[in-house]
Amino acid sequence: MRSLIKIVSHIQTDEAIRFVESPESGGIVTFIGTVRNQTQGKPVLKLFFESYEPMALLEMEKIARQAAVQWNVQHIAIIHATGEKLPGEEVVVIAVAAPHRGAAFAACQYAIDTLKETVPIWKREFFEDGAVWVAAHP
Amino acid sequence: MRSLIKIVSHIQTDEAIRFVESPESGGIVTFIGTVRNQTQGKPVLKLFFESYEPMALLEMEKIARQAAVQWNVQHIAIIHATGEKLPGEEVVVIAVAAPHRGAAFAACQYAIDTLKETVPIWKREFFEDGAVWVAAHP
Amino acid sequence: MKIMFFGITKELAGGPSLDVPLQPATVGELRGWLMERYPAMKNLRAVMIAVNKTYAGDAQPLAEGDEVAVIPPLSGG
Amino acid sequence: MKIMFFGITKELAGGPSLDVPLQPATVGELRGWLMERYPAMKNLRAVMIAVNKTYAGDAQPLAEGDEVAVIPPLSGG
Repeated sequence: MRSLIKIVSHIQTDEAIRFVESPESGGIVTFIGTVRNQTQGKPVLKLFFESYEPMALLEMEKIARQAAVQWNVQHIAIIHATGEKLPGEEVVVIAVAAPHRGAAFAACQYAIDTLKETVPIWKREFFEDGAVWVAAHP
Repeated sequence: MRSLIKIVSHIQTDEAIRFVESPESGGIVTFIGTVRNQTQGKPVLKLFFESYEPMALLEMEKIARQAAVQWNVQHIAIIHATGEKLPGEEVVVIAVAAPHRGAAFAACQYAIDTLKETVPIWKREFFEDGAVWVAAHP
Repeated sequence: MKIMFFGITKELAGGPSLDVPLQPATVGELRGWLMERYPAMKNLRAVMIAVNKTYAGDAQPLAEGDEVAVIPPLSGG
Repeated sequence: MKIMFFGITKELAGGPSLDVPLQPATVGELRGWLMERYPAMKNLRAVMIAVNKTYAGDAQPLAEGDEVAVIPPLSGG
């Protein structure tokens, strides 16, 4: 298995796809997360992402290893952006190549679901009337 | 909903992703099918894809409409290649944008599963010792 | 009535299209005529018939001017 | 012992890191000290502690030189 795990200031979707493509695998599933222009109807001006980078990279590597073991994933790329992001900009891309497409779908969904639960990255949402750290409070 | 439905001689993955991206949607799931370099251990030299194009486009549009109705898909692109394709080359790309990522995963998997079952496209596999129309015989 | 062939059926029929001498009344009748004329088509996993770009059951009537296509097992994607 | 803060805890602590005057014996002891010093952290949905870049339970012992981070609720992706 090849894996590409990165935290960057600007996402290149294509880099993730090219990394996992190979003549040995027949199917690639990707998830791309972008900044939405509203949250529950309230316009979002921008987001700011902060990470605890060395730990975030380790947790992303754990996700890649688990995907390889559980779904026989051949190659996986997990790239997350940090810093300021405007609506429409890409925040995260995950690309998974596997011999069977069902496995590629399952592994890609596992990867994004788990990333949101375990990878130390935080998002601050900026509105016209202020800003909040997302999900911080109950 | 915007939909992009095409049969082309050369796939541009990026075109499908850019088409479905928008500040209104937060998640994009894509499936990319590429030519494998072997089938059950036998080296594949190349593939040839043929379509009944006007009907194939109609069936692809049905898939897009069903995805919109069933999973609230915002935008969808379904692009299939025809003609000669070498190992590693892209054959099909499906990109789906939806408000919730679970829906985007489900709709994208539905789209590729259904494409394989209903869209009139045929694949001929070329080996060193001959060629076969895939799945033609029991 | 003219019918179109694709994929392996194009090879078995020796070309992309054919003028059927009689006008079959239904899809089933056309299917019977095809299987008699091209017995090798019986060995295929399945053969569907599309009428005016839509899959059609054997009971469907055929009219002159219908766009009829012979659809061997699919393998796109 | 030095601890790092991220996200909203960085704001509540008034900076990215802090020297804890006493050496807490366990993660739980550190947590208690933090909640006393920064009561607003009690209002967060959850606060996890990572030791040497791994999530740690309250029972885990702490040693001098450990890399300790305060992890407020995650919101990546």
